[in-house]
Amino acid sequence: MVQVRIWGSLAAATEGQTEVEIKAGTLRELLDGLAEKYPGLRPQLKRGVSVAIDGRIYNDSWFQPIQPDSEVVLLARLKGG
Amino acid sequence: MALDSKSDTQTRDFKVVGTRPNRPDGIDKVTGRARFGADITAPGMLIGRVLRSPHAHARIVSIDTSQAEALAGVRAVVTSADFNKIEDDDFTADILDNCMASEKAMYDGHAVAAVAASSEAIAKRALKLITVEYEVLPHVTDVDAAITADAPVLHEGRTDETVPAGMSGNVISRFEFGHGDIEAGLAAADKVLERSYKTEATHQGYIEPHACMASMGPDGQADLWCCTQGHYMVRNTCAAIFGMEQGQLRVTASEIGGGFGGKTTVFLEPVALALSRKSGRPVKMVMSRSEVLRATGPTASSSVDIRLGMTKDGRITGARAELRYQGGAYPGSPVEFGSMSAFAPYDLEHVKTVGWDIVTNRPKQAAYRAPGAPMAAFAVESAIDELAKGFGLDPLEVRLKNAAREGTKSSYGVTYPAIGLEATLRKAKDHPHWTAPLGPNQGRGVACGFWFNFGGDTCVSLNITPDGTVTVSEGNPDIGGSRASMSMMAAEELGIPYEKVRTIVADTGSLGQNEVTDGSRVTFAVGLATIEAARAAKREMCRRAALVWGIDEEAVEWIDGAAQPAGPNAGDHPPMTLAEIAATASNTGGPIAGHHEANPEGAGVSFATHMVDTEVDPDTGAVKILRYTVFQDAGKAVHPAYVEGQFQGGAVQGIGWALNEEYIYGEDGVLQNAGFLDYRIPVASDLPMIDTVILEIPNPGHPYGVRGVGETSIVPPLAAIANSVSESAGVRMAQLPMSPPKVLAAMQSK
Amino acid sequence: MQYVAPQSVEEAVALLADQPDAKVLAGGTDLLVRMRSDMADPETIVDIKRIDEMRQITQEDGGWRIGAAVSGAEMSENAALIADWPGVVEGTNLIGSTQIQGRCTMAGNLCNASPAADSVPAMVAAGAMARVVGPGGTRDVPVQDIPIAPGKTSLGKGELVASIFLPARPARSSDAYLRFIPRTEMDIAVVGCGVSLTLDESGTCTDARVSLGAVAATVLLVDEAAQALIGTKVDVAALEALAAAASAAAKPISDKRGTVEFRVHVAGVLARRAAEIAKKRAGGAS
Amino acid sequence: MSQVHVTTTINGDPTEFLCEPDETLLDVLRDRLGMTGSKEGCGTGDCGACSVTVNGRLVCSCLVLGAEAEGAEVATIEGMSDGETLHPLQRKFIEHAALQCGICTPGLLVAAKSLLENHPDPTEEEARYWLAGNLCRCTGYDKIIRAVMDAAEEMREAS
Repeated sequence: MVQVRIWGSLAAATEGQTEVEIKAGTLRELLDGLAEKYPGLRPQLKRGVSVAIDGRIYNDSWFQPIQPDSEVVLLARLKGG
Repeated sequence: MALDSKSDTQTRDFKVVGTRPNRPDGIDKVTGRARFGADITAPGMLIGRVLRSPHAHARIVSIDTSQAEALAGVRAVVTSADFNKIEDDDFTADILDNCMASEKAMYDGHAVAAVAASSEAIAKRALKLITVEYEVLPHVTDVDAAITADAPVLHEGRTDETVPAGMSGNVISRFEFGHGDIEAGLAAADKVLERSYKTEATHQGYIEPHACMASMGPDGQADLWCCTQGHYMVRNTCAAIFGMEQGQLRVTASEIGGGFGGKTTVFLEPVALALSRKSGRPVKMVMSRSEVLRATGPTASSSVDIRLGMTKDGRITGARAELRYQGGAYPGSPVEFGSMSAFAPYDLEHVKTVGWDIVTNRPKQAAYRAPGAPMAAFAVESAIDELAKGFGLDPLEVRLKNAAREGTKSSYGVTYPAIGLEATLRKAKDHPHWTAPLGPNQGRGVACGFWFNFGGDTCVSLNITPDGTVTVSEGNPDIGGSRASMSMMAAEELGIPYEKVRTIVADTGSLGQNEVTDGSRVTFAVGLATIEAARAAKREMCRRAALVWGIDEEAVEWIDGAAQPAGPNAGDHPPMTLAEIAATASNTGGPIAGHHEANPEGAGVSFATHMVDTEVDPDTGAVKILRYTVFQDAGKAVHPAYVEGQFQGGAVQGIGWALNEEYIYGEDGVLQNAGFLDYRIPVASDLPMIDTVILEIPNPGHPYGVRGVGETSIVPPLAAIANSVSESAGVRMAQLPMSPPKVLAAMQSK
Repeated sequence: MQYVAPQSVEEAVALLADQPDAKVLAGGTDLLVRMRSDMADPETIVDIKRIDEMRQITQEDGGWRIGAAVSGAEMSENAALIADWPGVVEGTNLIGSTQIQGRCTMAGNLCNASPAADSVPAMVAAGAMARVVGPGGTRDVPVQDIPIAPGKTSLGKGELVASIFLPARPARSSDAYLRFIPRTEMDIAVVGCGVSLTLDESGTCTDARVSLGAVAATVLLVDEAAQALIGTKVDVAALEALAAAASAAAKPISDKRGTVEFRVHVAGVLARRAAEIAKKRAGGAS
Repeated sequence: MSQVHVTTTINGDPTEFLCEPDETLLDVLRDRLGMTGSKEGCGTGDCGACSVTVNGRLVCSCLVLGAEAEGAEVATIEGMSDGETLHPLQRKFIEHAALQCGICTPGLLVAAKSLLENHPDPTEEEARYWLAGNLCRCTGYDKIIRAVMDAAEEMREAS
């Protein structure tokens, strides 16, 4: 199981929690797990998110491994200027 | 540039990386031979021009193009009828609608039709023959006015699920970040500052207007030349708009005359392709400066409310920001990045940011260097400064006391790895600038800034020529000198002189998908791919040497530009240099290359502290920049001159944003300053030299420790200058730009 | 459209008279900008730069006659002219960039009739005369009578300005021009002020003219401001009175470059500063 | 609208062309003579990217009519180097990394050459005010001014 931090305005879709638990060993399993457990997140997941794993930003790498004790934070999809 | 902390891969002593060689594309650029967007031509080429709405908000009832089509020399006229409707892809549908209005003209300057003719003069005359019947609607251009109950609503049904019910239809999204209990945090403070800050929309201000040339055949195959920050993005976006296969559209990036995020989308390209297909001829389109300002992505204007609590000894106990950004007529202002980055430099127990994305009748925003962050930092860094000085504390000490470090949980939720903020603050404190004497009407200001980095799709192909020179093909347009950095990293990895490598930017037919040149990612991500491509070539060259020596591949290693036996039992074969291996390549298996395709992740963040002295003329309110110093963490400066260039360029864009640049709309919703006369970017005589101090706290996610530096430098200047003016003019300016009339009025009412 | 480049003043006058919609091209730094933005679409362009007489800077009756085709850059290279009329030359040299200075002319700046024209306040303060030639012959007109409204002049059909005359200077006279712009270069004046004055041996101001730009529909000649100087040693009190008179005369609008309050206040500030420079140049005690 | 026939000299080469009466010298250089070194950044004389010299005088070619070039001496960026030998300013701009995107570089080089012909030993402030009409958005002008001062010194020593 992995602890995932959800940003404040999405908490409405996770019964008000900003920390949720998802069974996942990779980034893909995490995203699919979130969509499965919290359908309210799907519009934002479709719009795109970035995921910080132990302080480093991942945008797309499905098979990026996630350790059970990793710090996992959901972020708005990063784009630059 | 000593490395400030050690880790295995970054302790090597670099031979090429860190030096200042001349860039490979320099000669063309100083002789006028370099080919930018508007320099491209083709036989039989037509000229395209766009007809733009004079109204800020109007329904397009009808467009009569018959007279224009009848004019001799006109070969094609297009309107939104010439594009197919895009279903369930709001992102692309908005881009197309912005390139060519469908039901409504959403802002002054919005494209409503376009013609292609055999000459510029005929095209201009044809535009005057197109009659558009508009039903003018009420408009709104101010971010706070746009969300009042009686404000005209631009779109139906675009508000997303994050927005509470009952709000104006112009409110598109709501973001919230942070942790802890704000009210408890603020209660623990000795003083709570509540203040609102406003900034006007500004433009990236690149000197090269948008330009492209399209050539589309009846068989659906097409070629496109354009100045862009990402020709693969242009290919994919145009393919989606035309419903064509991406492989059928080849896009070649010309040299780009500046972008800063403003050329990370398309404005002309789909229109040029449509005109080319309809006329059967190549069509060239070049924007005028007023079209660039009226109709291509400025960044958002902002309205930010801050509540900040601080103890007498300078500890921030609670921090709250409410950010309202308007990003023009379509969803997508960078308010989420403003909300995430606002308090990012600080270690806060109780922090909360709420961001609102709002639409108004203004041109569709595009990213502008660390999009969303400068406006947020202007509010936060001004508030911290005001509170610190209210307690009589040293503004640098207060920032050091609250600075985020390794292990700090950031305001956007991520726990930081090794970061360089504290190092920049200490470097600033020890720098002679901090203690230099000041005269009358002079003041010194400091501010911190931060920006993210990310990887993104990247492809590099590295080829060894028969004579042993190296060509590197990458897919990211080079704005600030990245071709030099790629050649340096390739030379470093291969152990050969920099002059032996030539790097070019290849078209979309030559490499796999590449992310846009933005997000300060190129030196990081493309550099990583270049290094991996060089390593692949080294492995192949070692294999060839092993074949020649009849020994096992594993027994060969690459040292100082040559393959050599890995140890005594591998035989005492003399080293084979790259040139020798290249000369016999066709005998040992064929041409030698290395390539690397990846979506490199693990980019680091880059922090900065800026310090600026200003002098104010008490009689006129004019603010003069006396001295400016940038302290920023680059992880590893591959080419120090171009790292300094990013620091200086970002700081000066910040100076323009702080003092003079703004979009000025009249009551009629028409842009009043669509030109470089009254959209005032800094000129050479406005500025002192911009001093730079590069810090190198390595990013563990890159073999050489590289961090992206391109964007952070625009984040601190707005606040640093405002904090300096609070000393030199004795007034706290909470609105940008700090134009002389505003500063004078503030001083007079002091 | 047609482009013609007459070789003589008479030829230019004839062309302007019988062409229905003709415009004079001197430096072109205003005309070409207006043509590009479709704010001007003349049928005929009459380029006066091939008329030798209009390219001369000559001394006349102790003063200076400056041809209508003389560029700001050429004026900045004439040391004797600068010695006599530093304010007029610096006013013209503040128009745009070095590149603009290579083209723009005082007569063009005058006839473009912008209230914020940089060379006009200094010319008005100098008491300059515009030599107008046309079908009806030649007449000399005070420069302040040429512009009558933004973009409109008092010139009749077929008339053009052939040269500007700067009068002779009595001893201990000088002038200065200052403008306020938000940047340090390249902007249109938010406020402009030209001051010309003469001192007697004791340092008392015997004659003065003060002119303001960008604070009304045309450049203003402000008599009350001049009266505040005449008869004084141009001391602090006189300078304060000058500033007050200048601010009182200013009738500006608020626009994208400045507010009413700002322009009124800064008109006084520039008048005082320009007068101090003119006084010092005229040999007065600083 | 009949076209104007113009005989002129560009970078020392006798040149003839036809152009519209209202066509600018910049458009003639770029679209008729294939000399795309001069750039259009604004078309209104506010950015300097189209700087050339006409009869030795630094001007914006977007504010000069092609017809006005009759009998004139026009010098553009394409004429600044001497065969394969770069002008000292061109060399110093590369050495000092005084350009990033490079769109403003041709105009700045022509303007800086004109500066040094008129003021061989300019102060930093004189250089900044002379070049104030050449907008650059990438560099913040620091390295440009350093390159110009360095080239000025080298040219003074050589002369």
